[in-house]
Amino acid sequence: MDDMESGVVKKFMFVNRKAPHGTVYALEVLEMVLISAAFDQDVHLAFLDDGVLQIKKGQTPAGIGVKNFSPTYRALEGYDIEKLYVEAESLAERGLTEDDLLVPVEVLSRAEMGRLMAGMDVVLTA
Amino acid sequence: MDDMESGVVKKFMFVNRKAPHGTVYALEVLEMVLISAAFDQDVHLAFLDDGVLQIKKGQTPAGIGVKNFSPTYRALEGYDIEKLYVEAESLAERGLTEDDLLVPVEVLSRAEMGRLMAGMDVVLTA
Amino acid sequence: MKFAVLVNEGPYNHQAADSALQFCKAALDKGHEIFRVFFYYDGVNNATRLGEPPSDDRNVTRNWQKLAEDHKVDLVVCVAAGLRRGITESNLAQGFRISGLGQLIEAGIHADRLVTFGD
Amino acid sequence: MKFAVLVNEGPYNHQAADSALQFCKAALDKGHEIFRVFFYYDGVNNATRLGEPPSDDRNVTRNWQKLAEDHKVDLVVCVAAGLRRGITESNLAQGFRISGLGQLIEAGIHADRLVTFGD
Amino acid sequence: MATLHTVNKSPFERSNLEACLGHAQPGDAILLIEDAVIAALSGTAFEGKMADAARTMRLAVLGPDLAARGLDPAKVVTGITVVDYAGFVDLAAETKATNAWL
Amino acid sequence: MATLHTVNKSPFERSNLEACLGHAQPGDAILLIEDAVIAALSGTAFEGKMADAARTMRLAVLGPDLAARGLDPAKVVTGITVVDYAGFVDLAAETKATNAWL
Repeated sequence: MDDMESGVVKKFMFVNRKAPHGTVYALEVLEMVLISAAFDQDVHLAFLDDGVLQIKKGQTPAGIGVKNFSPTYRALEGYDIEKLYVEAESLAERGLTEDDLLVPVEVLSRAEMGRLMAGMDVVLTA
Repeated sequence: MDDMESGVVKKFMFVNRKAPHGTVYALEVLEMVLISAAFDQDVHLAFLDDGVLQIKKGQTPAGIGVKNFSPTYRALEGYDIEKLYVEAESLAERGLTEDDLLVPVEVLSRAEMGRLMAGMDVVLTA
Repeated sequence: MKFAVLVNEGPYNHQAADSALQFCKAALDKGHEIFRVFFYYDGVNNATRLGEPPSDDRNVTRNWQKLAEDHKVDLVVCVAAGLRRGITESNLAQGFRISGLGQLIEAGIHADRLVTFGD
Repeated sequence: MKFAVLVNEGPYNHQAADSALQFCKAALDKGHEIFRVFFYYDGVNNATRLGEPPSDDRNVTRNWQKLAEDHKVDLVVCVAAGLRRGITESNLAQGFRISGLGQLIEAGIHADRLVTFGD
Repeated sequence: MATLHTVNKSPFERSNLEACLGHAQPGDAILLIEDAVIAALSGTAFEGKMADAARTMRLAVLGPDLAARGLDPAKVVTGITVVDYAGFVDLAAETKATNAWL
Repeated sequence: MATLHTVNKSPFERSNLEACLGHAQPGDAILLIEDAVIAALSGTAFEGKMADAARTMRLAVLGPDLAARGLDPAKVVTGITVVDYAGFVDLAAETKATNAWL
């Protein structure tokens, strides 16, 4: 992988807008995020709209027969992925607060999230 | 096909709520509808929400590289499928009128559509 | 009571197949019959025998096969939808069969209830 | 300018692959380069060589193959997403190659723009 | 002989629930499954709408889908029943037809 | 160095367009493609919202997707430009990054 030594560092943002479990996107985005850690890029994760549910505490999907991948969000820190942003309005609309979340995040207003997105080089959404 | 002689006649409704071309559902529902004609059932087609766009006149998808299946709606009559219902509110929200439609339909209010659905034996939606 | 089940989406990408499986199991547990499970649209992708999900995740195709083995459930893949998407006899998992869309209409006629799972 | 393209959905069920193809063709026509097309999620289903859509419809896999032949476009299928869904070397269409998700991140780094097509 | 309506998408993402509520009849049952279960919780932007619907219809939510998402069944809007897959089967058996709002 | 936002779903079906409008910045470009093209038409329930957005952003709609659906490019809301795939490529090239609201 030449890129790991190419020296180019871009601002990547992975935008999570979908609920976990109903679709595979949350899980496979996480696989993307973990791979991106190997490329020494400036990685950002944004959770907005139903995406905030991806990092809800207490997920126990055994009863629906699917894998519980939510502990992986806690492992991100070990990959030096520490820029996690959550949209305040998205939490509020769903009756959630920061205390409901699995991992430490920075809570941004929708306006702040929009400005943060505007500064990115590569935005990946599913 | 034993059923073609079983004598059981059920009220089937195919509910179309999605726009054509962006997803395959409109096309593959139509394939279902055509097959159902062989079973001598009491077939109803409902077009509501973005599904009303499926029977919009003037569809020319050559430029997006996909097949134009909209003429098939005109062929339904030949299969004795003549119970086509369109929701008035769905047309109005999209700035459409009955004149925009490819085929003769019965326009129902949302309340009437709800009551019609309630009388069905089998409802198929995609 | 006889249930028929329609699965509109492929495995993993949507929960539809998982939900349909759980519904079938619960219905059988309660003594109901599953007349047929029909796979249409991307649902045909449930029937590939080439899928190998990570070992710590469920294998949806295998779950269907087990259901078919344990309870003789009829798993039918739409021939036209399958051809379009590359599900043919050559990669069809055991326990599934390929047939026409008429099998779905027939299920709608014969079963007491038809329950749909999709996107 | 170098474009990379990400395709998130399979053929036919969603327009994503068709839109991505048209985008690639238009970019090439304007003299741009397509650095890579990466297939992820259900997008891996674009790469099956077993699909046979009705003869009066487009063949999305063949359209990708033609793009690759005419313009040497690199078509990369994610190995993990493919394994999960049953897209492996055994049913991979010519013109596609299977590789790791790192190829997508690399494309994001090297290309000037990454354009995503999905559901 | 009512109908069982199923809704599987979040009302924050799609209009399916809204469409279902606009067509379901008094006495019908509505079951929230998969990503739609968020609509059953109190404290969300949809609480009022669900409480209203519960006055004329039987509303239920699938417990295993709540649990999967870490959502507390004790926080479900009053009038919505939490059921398991067996309860889903019962609802489908007790009603005349099933209508999936996809 | 603005961003190009793409939206591909009907605002009647999903909240993607709403989410995009809530985050796009003044000067950004928004391109409606696939099933989202209905949002570009005058006379729909979204006309006011789109006309407002056109005041601060560059709005465009993909002509081939309008034609596919039998929607008249002459009826597009004032301030929304109809482009072809080449125009889509130009928009992506002229902006710094692309953000697909899926």
